[in-house]
Amino acid sequence: MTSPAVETHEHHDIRPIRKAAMWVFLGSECMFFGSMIATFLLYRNNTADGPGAEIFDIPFTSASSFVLLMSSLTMVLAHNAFEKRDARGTRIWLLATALLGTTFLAGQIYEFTEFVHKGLTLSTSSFGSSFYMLTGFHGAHVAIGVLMLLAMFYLSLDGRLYEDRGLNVELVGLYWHFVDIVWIVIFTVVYLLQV
Amino acid sequence: MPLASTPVAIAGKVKHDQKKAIPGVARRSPRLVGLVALLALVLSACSGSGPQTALNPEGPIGRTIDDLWELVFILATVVFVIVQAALIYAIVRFRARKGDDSEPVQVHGNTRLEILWTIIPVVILAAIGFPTVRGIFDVRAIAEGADVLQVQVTGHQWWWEFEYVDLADETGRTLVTANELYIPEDTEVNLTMTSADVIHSFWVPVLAGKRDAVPNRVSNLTLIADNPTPPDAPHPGQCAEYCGLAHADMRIKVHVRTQADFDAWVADQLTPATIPTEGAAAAGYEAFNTCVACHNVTVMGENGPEDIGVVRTIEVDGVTFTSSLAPNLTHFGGRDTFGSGTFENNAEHLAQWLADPSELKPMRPELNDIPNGRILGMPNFNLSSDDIANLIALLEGWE
Amino acid sequence: MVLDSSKDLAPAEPTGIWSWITTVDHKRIGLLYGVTALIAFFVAGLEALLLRLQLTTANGTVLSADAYNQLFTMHGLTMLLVVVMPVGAAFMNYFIPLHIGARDVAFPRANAFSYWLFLFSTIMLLSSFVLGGAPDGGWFGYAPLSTQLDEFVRMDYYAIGAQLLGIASIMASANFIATVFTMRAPGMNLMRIPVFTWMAVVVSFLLIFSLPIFGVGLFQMFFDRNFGTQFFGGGGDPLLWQHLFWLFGHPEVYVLILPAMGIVSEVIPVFSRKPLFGYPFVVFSGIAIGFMGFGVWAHHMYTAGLGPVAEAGFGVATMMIAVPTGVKIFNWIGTMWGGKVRFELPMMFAIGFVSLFVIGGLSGVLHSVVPSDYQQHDSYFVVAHFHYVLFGGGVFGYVAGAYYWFPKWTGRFLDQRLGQWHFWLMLLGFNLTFAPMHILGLNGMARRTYRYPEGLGWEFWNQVATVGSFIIGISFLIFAWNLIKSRKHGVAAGSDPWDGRTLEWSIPSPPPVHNFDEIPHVEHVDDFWHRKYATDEEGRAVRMPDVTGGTIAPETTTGGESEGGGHEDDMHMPSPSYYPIVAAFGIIITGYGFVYLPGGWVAVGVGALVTLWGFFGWSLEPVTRDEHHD
Amino acid sequence: MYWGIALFLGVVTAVEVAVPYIEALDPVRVPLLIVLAIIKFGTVVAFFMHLRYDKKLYRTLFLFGVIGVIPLFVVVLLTMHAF
Ligand code: HEA
Ligand code: HEA
Ligand code: HEC
Ligand code: CUA
Ligand SMILES: [Cu+2]
Repeated sequence: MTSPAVETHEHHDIRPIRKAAMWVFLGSECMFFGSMIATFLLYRNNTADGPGAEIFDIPFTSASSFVLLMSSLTMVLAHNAFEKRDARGTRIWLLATALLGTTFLAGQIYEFTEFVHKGLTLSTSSFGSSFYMLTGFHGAHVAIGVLMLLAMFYLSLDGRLYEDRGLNVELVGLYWHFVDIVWIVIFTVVYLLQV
Repeated sequence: MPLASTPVAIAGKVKHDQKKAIPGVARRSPRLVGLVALLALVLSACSGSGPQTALNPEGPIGRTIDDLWELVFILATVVFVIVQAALIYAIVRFRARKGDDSEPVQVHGNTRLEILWTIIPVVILAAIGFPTVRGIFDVRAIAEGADVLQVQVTGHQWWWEFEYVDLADETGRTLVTANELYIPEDTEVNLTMTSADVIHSFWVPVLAGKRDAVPNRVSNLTLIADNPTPPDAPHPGQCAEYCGLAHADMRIKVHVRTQADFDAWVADQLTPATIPTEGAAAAGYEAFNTCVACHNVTVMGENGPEDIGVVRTIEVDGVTFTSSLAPNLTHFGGRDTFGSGTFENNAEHLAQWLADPSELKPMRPELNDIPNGRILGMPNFNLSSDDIANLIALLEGWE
Repeated sequence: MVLDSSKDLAPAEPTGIWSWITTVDHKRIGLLYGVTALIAFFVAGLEALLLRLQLTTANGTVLSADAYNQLFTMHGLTMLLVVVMPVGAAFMNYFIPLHIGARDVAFPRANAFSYWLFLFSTIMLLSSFVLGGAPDGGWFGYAPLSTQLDEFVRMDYYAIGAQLLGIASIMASANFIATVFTMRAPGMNLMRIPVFTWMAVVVSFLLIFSLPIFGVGLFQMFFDRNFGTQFFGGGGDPLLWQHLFWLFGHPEVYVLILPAMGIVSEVIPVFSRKPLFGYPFVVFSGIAIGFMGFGVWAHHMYTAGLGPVAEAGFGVATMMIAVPTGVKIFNWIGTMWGGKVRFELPMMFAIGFVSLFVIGGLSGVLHSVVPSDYQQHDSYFVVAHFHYVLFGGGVFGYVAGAYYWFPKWTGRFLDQRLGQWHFWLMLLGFNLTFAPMHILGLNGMARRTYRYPEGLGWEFWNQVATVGSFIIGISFLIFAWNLIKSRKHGVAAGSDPWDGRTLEWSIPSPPPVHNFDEIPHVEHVDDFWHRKYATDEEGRAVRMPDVTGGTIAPETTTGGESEGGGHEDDMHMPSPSYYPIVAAFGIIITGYGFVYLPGGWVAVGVGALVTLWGFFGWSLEPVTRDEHHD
Repeated sequence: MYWGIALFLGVVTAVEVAVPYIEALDPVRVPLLIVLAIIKFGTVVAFFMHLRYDKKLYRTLFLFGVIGVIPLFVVVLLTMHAF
């Protein structure tokens, strides 16, 4: 299975192909989150006499939004270090990003338990259903992102990060930033605009 | 390995030999394509028939729609004929003929033509678009005013409930009936609709287009009928939105009456049923105890009219709808059909119905949840044949 | 290059079942899609025949209401999501790389994964017939009917099955987009791509952007059924589902037809011996259809209560789709005009497509006239409309593609005589079946009704339709026999049997694993034709002298607008992998688990582990022995 | 540079959070918050995701989704009388 042509030819850059696919995927995700945000907007006042937007704790959510926002910084720093072939930097910033992401998730879990205590569950009202679905799916995206970051971190331990693989730091980065910008929208639309 | 066995062709070296390669090339022209299609369309144009047709309207609303339809249908037929003619002409005139080996001129396109055949359809569509928009506002206008007969409609799996909200007896009980709608001729009728469970759609083609009855929503449909219908031939209709098991058996009958006949019918409907005191019907009234778990009947009690059975309402968008668990049976004997217009109302059918309702009409009574108002059909009560006979006597007596 | 050297250069084609399971070759995956879809077509067709039997007489008793409702739902669902869409995917998989001069799609293993997920989802959907009942809420699953009977798993099968099919399609579409935008051969700029591949791109975009919306709707349906949420029931609004569904459902119908239009745009020029009339207009009208297709979803909801303003807006927008569609029709006729039309089988089906699709399109315009649609909606007139576009258009188009490209797949022709029988019976049967439905619909017959009473004047046309449907059935039996027989015993076709125009005809039939011995350098639309023909002063095609091999000189630079130069000169094909099928299998276990909640949580867990294993192995496995893109 | 951008984003977030508490801003609260969100969104996309410097193809692919989704759901919500 060898070809005489290969040895003489440098392997060409295939990263653009993957990046194109990732951007297409993110475009698709816009529709996904857009649908859920629209659902939330439709039902924002449909609380069936249960709790509504007044139970939001803006200062708390602002803090966790800030955490997620900063994880975008650490992510871009990780990518930067990766491009510069700075293995240590990559490792540190990857881990930092995963940590910030986990902090955000912890905040979300705390928030959800608070709300359930205050009587807002998935089945309380259309408002509850659409709130939990939207923020829940976002949380799931963050969780998957954390997993991928940890996988990157694992690969970086023995320097395999630079081998050509389906997933790489840049793609994970794009995904991570996307999850962040979705939260920017959610934070404004779901929290700030409703109180 | 396929590679070795297949002839490998390098571009530019390909043998131009498809004539040899294909045995028995057909030269028949597919003129039939056009012909069959044409026939189909012509047939569909001139066959407005049957009592449930949309092409023979019996009222002004149906007519507005039909006029529009005819206009557009003619335009579409013209487009159809032109396009098919061009297609047939092209394949006949420009078919490859035997013995002619010349190649055609390699035309790549023509911008002027492109513009032309973009603009012409736009013009045609504009000609369709304006009357369409006007038609929407005409047909959708909600009938208003004192002369309008107001009927509230609740769709149920799988029957219709009608409440004439402005027609009440002296005790304030409104006229409630099921499945057979009576309206006076030449009168605007405003149906205000919702659904108790899933989406249904009210459709009586000769009178008007359809309109969905959606849970949690209120919708309106205007009906106007030209002429009274013969007693045995009401306008048939059909629930047009798929609503589960017995969607097909969720039919509608609209009886149109002269104003006088209609008033008589109303007066009749507003009289409570009498409680039978002797004979089979009286025995049937005993057995009827089971039935009032869902059905309700207005009977003449000692102190005037009283309701037996459950009377429920639901409120949607500020409108209160009667939403019974099962059809009101007060004047059941006076109905031509039952089971939502599916079965002729006679003793034989009724006996079958009472013996096993789901055998006649597919339903899912095993999933009923009466306290929560979820009814998916009438259960089989394993009634004895005596009970059945008695109940029939009772029900048919309530005319 | 000498003829035989390609044999030494090329990676060998492996054989045996295992090689099919682990294949990442876009051509094999294309064939797998095709065969699977064909089998599914027979299943869905058989379901349709049962429906027809039931409707032959008034008050038919062949099927129970329950059976009928499952059958029409599964018929519609299967035909759309498991037959026509995958048939499109089959052609796309096989021909996108060949059309743009690439060795494979961008992500061969993801491609295999898409197929396996599709296959398993199909099996899952069909298995519902014996595992608690098939979906019975109609193919558009209107809530709250679809969320109502949570005692049954039927609509859970719908929610999960469609979701998984959607995921498979999204992945495949992203793959195709990346392929076309980054892997074109040098010189293959966007305005030289064959129309079929263009339409594949449009379709991929439609799917990428519409499926996630459907996905959200399906999740909501699933949650309403299983976790007590109130998206459509309770205090929710049933119309939300309709919006989410048709935001997907309408683009979906163009997903079904555009590849067929692409095929027809390939076939008609070849058999008219002229280039496609107005190539850029055909391409742009396809793109326009794609865009406009996103703006008309509510024309399925005219009777649901949107309000007159919205109805008017959507009515007018819907009509306007006739404009770009008409442009295509006229350009096809323009292509035949002045040509030398040869009535080979692919061409006959293509002409059938044009003729029948116009009928279906015009009845679509009749629907867009909103007040008329108040009558036609949910009647057999709609059933007639969409079978004319889906069968008269779609199926005729795809069958044309099958006759056209069968020689490329197998190196052999489909049998002429059988093909003739197939065509004429199908044409006859088709019109007998579906033309009467226009009449039935206008005369008030509602769709999805398992029985109808006597006295409404519907028996005769229903009988005609039933007879017609069996004629279609026979025609497809002939087709199936033809496929089986000709695969091994058909007349040998050579590499370029039709005197084709596009690159796939420049390589052997069937193509070698690596497609192109050397990546071609493209200079024209219909590049291959231009290597064979010049034009004389009158503009007539003139066959060039035999040896003109120079035009396919190997080339290392990237093409005009080609991004990133995604083609390579080496012939390293990605190595086979079984991780895609493992991952897909894990997902399907999870899927079954979700259907059978709460007991199914165990399966969800197990499936998730298997999936993780699949993905993990996938991402750790080197793409080829010595690196290759995945 | 990345730190600077992050600082900017942090400041914008602080403003956002403050807006609902400033009564004087009530009349313009909704548009203001939306504009601020768009600024943040755009900044992350342009700089952290490098879309500003990367291939035009990516921009096109992504913008289809971001821009496309808005009119679709505005129409949906309008027909459902959500505003
Ligand atoms: C391949 C699939 C396909 C295609 C291509 C189309 C194409 C079109 N469809 Fe169809 N449609 C369906 C599949 C498809 N449809 C399905 C499956 C349903 C039912 C779903 C369900 O309820 O289950 C449906 C239902 C449906 C409805 C809803 C009906 C109802 O339920 O009430 C409407 C309403 O407007 C509609 C309209 C149109 C229009 C205007 C086109 C246009 O794109 C057609 C354009 C083409 C032409 C017009 C012909 C060629 C043009 C010319 C020759 C130019 C000159 C023409 C003029 C000037 C008019 N379709
Ligand atoms: C591409 C899509 C497609 C295709 C090709 C078809 C093909 C056919 N459809 Fe279609 N149909 C739909 C898509 C499609 N359908 C959709 C979306 C619906 C709506 C569903 C819903 O309401 O939810 C629908 C609904 C629908 C109905 C309405 C049901 C109802 O509303 O109550 C009917 C009724 O006649 C019907 C009939 C047929 C027939 C007879 C064929 C035939 O053309 C089929 C021909 C194929 C075969 C016959 C199989 C091949 C041969 C064999 C299996 C061998 C055996 C043969 C013999 C013994 C003779 N279909
Ligand atoms: C659990 C509820 C329930 C009970 C109890 C019940 N029914 Fe019914 N019945 C229904 C429902 C629901 C329908 C409407 C069925 C349909 O047409 O879809 C119906 C319909 C009928 C009809 C036809 C009405 C019409 O106009 O179409 C008759 C008659 C009838 N029931 C008689 C009876 C009798 C007699 C009994 C008692 C022995 C009884 N029912 C008990 C639920 C019930
Ligand atoms: Cu009620 Cu269909
Ligand atoms: Cu549509």
